[in-house]
Amino acid sequence: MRYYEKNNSIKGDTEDIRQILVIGGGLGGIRTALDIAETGRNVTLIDKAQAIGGLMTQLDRTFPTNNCDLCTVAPTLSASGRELHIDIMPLTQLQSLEGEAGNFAAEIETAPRYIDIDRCTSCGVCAEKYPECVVFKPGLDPRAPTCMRYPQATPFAFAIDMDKCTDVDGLVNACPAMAIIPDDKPKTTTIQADSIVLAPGAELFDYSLLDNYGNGILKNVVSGMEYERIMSASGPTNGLLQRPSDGSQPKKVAWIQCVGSRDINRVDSPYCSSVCCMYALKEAIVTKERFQDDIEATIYYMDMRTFGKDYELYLNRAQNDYNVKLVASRPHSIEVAPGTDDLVLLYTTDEGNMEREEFDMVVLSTGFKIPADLIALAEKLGVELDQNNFAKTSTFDPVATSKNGIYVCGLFESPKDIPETITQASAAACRACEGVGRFVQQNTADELPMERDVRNEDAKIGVFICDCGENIGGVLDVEEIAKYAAGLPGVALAEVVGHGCSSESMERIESRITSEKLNRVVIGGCSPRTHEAKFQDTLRKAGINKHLVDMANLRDQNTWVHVNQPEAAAVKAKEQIRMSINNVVNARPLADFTLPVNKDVLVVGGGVSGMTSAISLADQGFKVFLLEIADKLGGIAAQVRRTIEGDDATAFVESLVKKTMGHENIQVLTRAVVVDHAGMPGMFNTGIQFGPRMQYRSIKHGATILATGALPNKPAEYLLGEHKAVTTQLDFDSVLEDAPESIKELDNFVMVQCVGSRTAENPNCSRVCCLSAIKNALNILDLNPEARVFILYRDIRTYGLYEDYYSEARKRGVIFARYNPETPPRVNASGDIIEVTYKDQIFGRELVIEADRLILSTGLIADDESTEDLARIFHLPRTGDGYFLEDHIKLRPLDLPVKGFFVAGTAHAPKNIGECVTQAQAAAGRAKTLLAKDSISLDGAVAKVNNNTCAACLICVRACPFNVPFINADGYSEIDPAKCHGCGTCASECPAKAIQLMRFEDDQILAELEALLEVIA
Amino acid sequence: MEKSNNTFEPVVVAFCCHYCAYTAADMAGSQRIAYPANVKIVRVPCSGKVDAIHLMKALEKGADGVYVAGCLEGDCHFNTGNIAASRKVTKVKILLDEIGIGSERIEMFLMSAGMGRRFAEVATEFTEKIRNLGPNPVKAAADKAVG
Amino acid sequence: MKTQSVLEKVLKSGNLAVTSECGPPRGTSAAAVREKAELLRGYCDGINVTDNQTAMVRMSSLAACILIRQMGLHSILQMTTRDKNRLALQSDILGAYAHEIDTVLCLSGDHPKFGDHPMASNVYDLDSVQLIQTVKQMRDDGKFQGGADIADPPKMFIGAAANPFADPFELRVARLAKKVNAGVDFIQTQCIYNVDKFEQWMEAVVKRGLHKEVYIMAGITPMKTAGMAHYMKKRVPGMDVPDEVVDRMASVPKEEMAEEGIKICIETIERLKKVEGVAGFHIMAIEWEEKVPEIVKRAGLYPRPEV
Amino acid sequence: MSLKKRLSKGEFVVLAEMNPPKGVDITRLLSSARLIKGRVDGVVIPDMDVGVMRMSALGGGVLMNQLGMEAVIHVYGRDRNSMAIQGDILAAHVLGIQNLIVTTGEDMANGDHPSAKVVDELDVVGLLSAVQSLEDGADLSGIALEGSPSLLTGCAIEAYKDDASLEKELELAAKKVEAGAEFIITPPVYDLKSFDSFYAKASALKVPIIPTVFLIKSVGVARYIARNEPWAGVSDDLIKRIRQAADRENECLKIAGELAAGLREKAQGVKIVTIGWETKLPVILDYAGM
Amino acid sequence: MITAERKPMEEIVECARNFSRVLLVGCNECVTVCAAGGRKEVGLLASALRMHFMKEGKNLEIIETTLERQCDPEYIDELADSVGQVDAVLSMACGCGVQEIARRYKDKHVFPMVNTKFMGASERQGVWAERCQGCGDCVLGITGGICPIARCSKRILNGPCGGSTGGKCEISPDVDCAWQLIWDRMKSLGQEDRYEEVMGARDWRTSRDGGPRRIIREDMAL
Repeated sequence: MRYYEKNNSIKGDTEDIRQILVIGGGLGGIRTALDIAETGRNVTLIDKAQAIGGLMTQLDRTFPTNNCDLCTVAPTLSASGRELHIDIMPLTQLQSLEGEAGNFAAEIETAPRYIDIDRCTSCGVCAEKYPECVVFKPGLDPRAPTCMRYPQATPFAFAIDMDKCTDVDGLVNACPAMAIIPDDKPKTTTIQADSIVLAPGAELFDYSLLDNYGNGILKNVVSGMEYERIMSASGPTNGLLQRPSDGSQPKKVAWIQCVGSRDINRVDSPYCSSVCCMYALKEAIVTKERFQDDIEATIYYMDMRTFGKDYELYLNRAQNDYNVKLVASRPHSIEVAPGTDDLVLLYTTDEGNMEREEFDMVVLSTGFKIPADLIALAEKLGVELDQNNFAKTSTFDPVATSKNGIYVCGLFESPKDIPETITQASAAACRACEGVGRFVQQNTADELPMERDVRNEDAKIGVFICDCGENIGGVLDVEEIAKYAAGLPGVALAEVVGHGCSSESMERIESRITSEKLNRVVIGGCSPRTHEAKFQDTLRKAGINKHLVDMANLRDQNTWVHVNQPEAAAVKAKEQIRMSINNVVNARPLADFTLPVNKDVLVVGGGVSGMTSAISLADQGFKVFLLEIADKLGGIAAQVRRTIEGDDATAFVESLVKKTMGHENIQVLTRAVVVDHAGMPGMFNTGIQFGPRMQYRSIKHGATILATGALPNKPAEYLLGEHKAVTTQLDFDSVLEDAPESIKELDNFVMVQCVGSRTAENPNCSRVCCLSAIKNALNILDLNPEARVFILYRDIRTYGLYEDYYSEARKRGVIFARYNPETPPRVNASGDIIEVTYKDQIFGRELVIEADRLILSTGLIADDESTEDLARIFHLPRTGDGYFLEDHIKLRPLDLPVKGFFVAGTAHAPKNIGECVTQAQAAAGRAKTLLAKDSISLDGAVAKVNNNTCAACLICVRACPFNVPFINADGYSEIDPAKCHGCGTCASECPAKAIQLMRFEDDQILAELEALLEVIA
Repeated sequence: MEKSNNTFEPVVVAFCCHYCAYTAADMAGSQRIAYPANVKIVRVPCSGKVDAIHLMKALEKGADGVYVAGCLEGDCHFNTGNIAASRKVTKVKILLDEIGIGSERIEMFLMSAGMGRRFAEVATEFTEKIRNLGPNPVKAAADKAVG
Repeated sequence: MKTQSVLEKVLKSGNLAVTSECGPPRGTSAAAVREKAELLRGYCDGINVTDNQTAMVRMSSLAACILIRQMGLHSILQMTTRDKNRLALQSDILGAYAHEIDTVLCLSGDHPKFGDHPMASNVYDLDSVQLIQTVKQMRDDGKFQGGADIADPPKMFIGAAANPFADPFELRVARLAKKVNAGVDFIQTQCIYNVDKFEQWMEAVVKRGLHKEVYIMAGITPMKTAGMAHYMKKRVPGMDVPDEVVDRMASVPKEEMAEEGIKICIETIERLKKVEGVAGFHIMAIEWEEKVPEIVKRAGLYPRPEV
Repeated sequence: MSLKKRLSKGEFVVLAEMNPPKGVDITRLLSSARLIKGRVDGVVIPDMDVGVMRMSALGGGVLMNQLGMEAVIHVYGRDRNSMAIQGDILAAHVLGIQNLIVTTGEDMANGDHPSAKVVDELDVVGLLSAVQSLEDGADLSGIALEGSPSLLTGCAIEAYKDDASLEKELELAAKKVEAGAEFIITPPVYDLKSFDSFYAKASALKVPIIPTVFLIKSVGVARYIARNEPWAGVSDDLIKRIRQAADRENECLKIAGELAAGLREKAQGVKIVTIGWETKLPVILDYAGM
Repeated sequence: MITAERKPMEEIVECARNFSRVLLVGCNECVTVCAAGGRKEVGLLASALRMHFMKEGKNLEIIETTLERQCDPEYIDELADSVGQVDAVLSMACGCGVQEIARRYKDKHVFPMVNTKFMGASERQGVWAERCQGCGDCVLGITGGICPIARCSKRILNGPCGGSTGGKCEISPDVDCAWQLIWDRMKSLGQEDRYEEVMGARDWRTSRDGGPRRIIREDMAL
């Protein structure tokens, strides 16, 4: 990775270099930059902070997996560090922009860091001696425990705030690396960019503006983010839950939702911030998880908006498994209980009762706000903003701003959570690359040092022990482990490296390998699943084969699970280190294989998502095979007539179909069913049967996008299908378009939400139904202003900017009445009329409406049959309710767990047309990153036959699950490394022990056992 | 492991496939679900890679219990490796009975990547089972000979 | 006339021949042999003596044959190729003939697995067809199998078994033809319960004219109980007992079962008498020899012709 | 024994269908054929099936002959005029091909040459008469041949949706038989019971009936057929059976095998169609006990 | 190939009981292919034996090795060093291999670790079936490629006997009737007419009845 703070090397030779500028280094910006870089295009990523990472790096854990964020984000960040096409410019902001799409000139200014980034070793002396001088922002107490924004910061270097520094000389002299530059100056650069992606994020709402919630003066009132910091292991309290006023552990905590969101009375933020319900639930669950019955957690909410994929399950877990209390009310004020630091919430229930309740601590779920500097940035860029200052986009081109060549993703587009940000980031990357030529790929191998041949050397093992902050260091005495390791045979050095995955540590390990001539490395740290590739790169950069490293999983499989038995953990850690050492001593260097990539793409599903992905790929010259099981393209969107924004969905779908059918790079195969599949990323082979005669065809392709969609739900409830006055929102859509006159004749319309969703059979929220209900309600009122429209709901989930439509509907007299799922509305046919009875929460009694039309919000269900079949054929996992399960629900929402497979649209989860378009572009973008390479590198960890001992018995030939081995002309078993999947079944079946699986050779496994058991036996 | 005279701490070796069981073990970690430190994990790409000889060697070297943990049936990342592993475990069980070590010291378990809790449960239950069985007779005899 | 065998004479005369069978004891009692044989005196033209039947050790077939012959009765020597190689088989034939035993039945024998010596080696130097060939060569060419001349060759009337019911059914006639080719003189068939199927077989035999080349004696075994019927149906290889026979046995009270079995027997014989190509009956009343006279009488086969 | 002899003796014949390659690499065709050599009585070679251009059936048929397997090649009038067809039939005979199936050429709209010119000079009955005429020693112009070919010629019944369309197909088939068809290939059979009722009607044609077993490869395909061709006889139970199987692919092969075995009791032969999965034919034959 | 099966552990243990150092030798030919005595089985057996004796407090030292073939003297010679270090040799080869070791190392105890079973073919992975008895005078050409000697329980050359039921042998429904197979095959080859030819009594001298057999190739023998 290169940082351009001092001398921007891009300057000077800018003429020929075409590149893309990404503004904002949060998660969205990082994902965008990575995707662009992976397609072989150059990208400059600027961020105003001193390290990239954005908001997510401050979180304690993320929902719904409750994983530690740092662990999941760190590999992404370091991946960006590894990418040669990315220039990261921290402390940098855009000054002005000239030119147009394809030829922008952006003037950027980098603020002084006052530290030479190349010299800083991040030793922390400056922060220790002159804490006030060191820049550090995140939550509550800016000084503790380290001034890094997070332990694996990229770049891993401090920054100085000279204004706050009184003893500059002292500071300069204190730095052992002599890295302080007291007269550092801002630098201005102009970079040429073909396109620009905006990923600047947003700010969290400043709750001190609210006098009813204590103006920020009440100590025990904190924001959600501050609460995250308190709970975070790397936060100011080292992860101890202490309330700010007295450091005591609270026993009763309340969360108040919609602080700075859905509010036009006190603050001008009418929109919903989309994520607060989930993060409040997460904080409550994590709190309950840690303290169980010692703490009480209550959430005060307006509507519980758990509309994302599987989020409803999370809500259920919070209530059922963790006993989190939910109260449907927005407290109007917080007061201090006299004589204490405790707090009193005052609120009104749905029934109209005034209540008060005391708490030790109150967490305000603050929403997002676009800060003034972003409004200014938009102005500089000439990008239009909406009334809430979010960047304006259109329904069917959701990541394009009003200005050609400038794209947007993440919070700046609208409030959204991490997976949606990632999705938009990939979509924006995809769009931004259009028309920007690829650069000839540099041969990275040339830049790496020659691999040292270590086969004949005696083992010189370097053992590096991570403390991973408290994660490992809190349980194990890492110094002692290192000392122990140092005494083991073959070990040349053993030392503690803090966060081993931080760039500082990686560089240290690299230099130790070179300086000490190490030939094997053991990392005592976290899981090889997530981090092995990183350390393998480090070895390779240090000039030794990447397979000569082994990781002892001291964290996930030791300290995290044996926290209560530190002694046993210590013994086990030593065993783990011994095992790793023995493994790596027996490891041998392996060469990787490269194979050409087939650049064709298979897209399964010809709805909006499938067509959008196909067109996006085809436009860039990839050949696309688009399979559709029906006899024509269109999918479920063909039934939607108009979006909530009023856009003509029918025309959009028709235009897509036309474009798809006419595209020279797209071959559409209708009535097509996938029947078999083999191969690997870059060289898949899928058999399909298609057409009226079910002819068979085998398609070779390098990547696969699944866009098989979902189905409209039609549960047999509320007289649906039995009475002609009862219809679904989807069908009613057509009535509004085709027979508007009929609406004028009718008086009462009743809509029931969550029909067939959020139930035992289909536990998830269908996401789209609240929007369709409000859309249709508004359309009814447009056609017949006299009509009375009732919407019976559980929670209205008009997330993000859709909240406007909800407000409008209320303003225009749509009657919203909440019902309890225990006592759902009842219906009774009475001639042409449906009598709808429901229990009104405000009046506290049952009301009857004589409905001329009963419109059910039935939402979507997974196309269980097709996803099940495809999941079997492609070996993909699914969620409990039948949607495809992505590789990582937060950080890899588009990639499926089988490499080379991507998901788009409602096959992933319910979503509206615009969201489908975004995801489809994103999936296309992800596919492009894979296909950008001309060859794929295959791991050397494959099975190898020893001819001398092979008895040609055929056992491997028969046992291989992939039919790879064969007896060659010489009479020995032969295994094509390009086809071998590396499972090792042949090796373990071979009766002559003639097959070894490289990287997992018998010697290595037996040596591990030896290491574990030698002391015991 | 240090042995005190009155408490027996079994040594359990768990061969875990990378894609499911090893991931489940990591999952148990990130969910902080405790299980006995007696369980030592050896990572293999697929449970099908586990050779009968690995299982035998572990016991010969003194492990008190050994298990192989692979993916759920039908879920194997490599199609059928877990089934192959089950067959091998059965074979070794028979051999162990033949030489009087006892087939119950070795077992096959199936779990998916997401089953952190199941990983911990299996680890705990198997460790308890081995604890009740007492030390591996091979090791016990060797100890006696030395002591 | 090829031999002096009474059986041959009866068959040649065009009369329906009758043979029966007795199993030697699992001990040394000559009296037991004589007792059984005595029951049959006058009711049959030859008494088969089984050779370690069902692979259970019994008194040797040859010895029992001699005992019976000494009673003035005509014994038929059953020989299986399971237990003896060609030397032993040929020498037994010489010995038998020396004791005026002039009829032999060539069999392959049940597999030892079924008997009381499942661990025994089975010889099978020859199979039944090859034994037929061997005996014929001894008789007609006066030569041993090895080629040497025999002084006073044994003039044996050569029989073999046929199972019209075993699989593959289409081969059953062909295999009979094979035995005819090898030189067999008469055939005793497997017990017949499925008369339809037997008739079908016989029809094919007649069609090929084999009944003109070999005398075919239909095998008859009376059933004592329903249990036996059931056992034969399920357990005895190559046995074809139709359901209606089993049901018929089961339909009568226990004490009448024996009589019912004999009735079936007699009805079968009556029916078979009308079948073209049937030259006689081989009545195997296993461990129930005392019933043979009754069956012979009631089937109208008594008295036996003088030849 | 030749196919003709077997059929004339009333013996059950097993046919397998194999498409020639789209290209000249015949490795896969040959290796698939070798797998079932000695296990089938004939290999049916379609001629540019479903309008997809491939190596011609004649070429594929000759390759089968070289392997020592009996070929049955498709002939129809979509792509060739009466001259070309007659010439090919003479060539086929000379090259050792003994069997033909005269079919209806399929619509090219779904193929890979949708704009190719359709000839259709001879229809099925016309073609059958042409074959008959050649066998009798004269071409369609009545000119005597120097040596006449001798071929076993069959025809096919197209898929029918209901009794009415079946009646029509049967009438047509009667004409085909009259014109010289010596056996009849039926549309795919997915259900033995419904085959019985079909067979009851079709046996009136007095020529051997050879039903088609079409390998359903996945539950998706089964569902697809059930949905789009409800008359074909793919039942919910069948779909359920595949879906519940631990190894779905194997279950599909088993189902095809069982169907073939079941048809052994009912018809004069079976034609197994695996389109694309020819390497799995041995497994199907194993399940069929053939 | 020659097939074999490991002997019961009990018997193996008794062979090794009286020794403290043994050589365990596998063979990389037939017994490897039938998974009875290759490198892998050597490793497993060695481990099992060691464990068994350790349990009894005895330390059995085992040298493990596997020869390319145990039925050739040159390969057997390779063992000289290791044989010198041990009290007994445990062979996992077929009977041929065991005898060759015994012949070469006259002063050492040699024990077979496998039971040599038959010459067979693998029907599928893990299943081997007898196909040949090495009778020395092959009749497969006239029996449709199916051997009545190896595959008929009674070795009948003019079968089937009367015990054939549903295509299965009288001894077990799991055993195919060889003559049914022969007949089916003859039929499919159109050779039904040949069935009725009587196959005469055989000359068993070509089989083991003629005493231990040898093949001498004058053109090759040095």
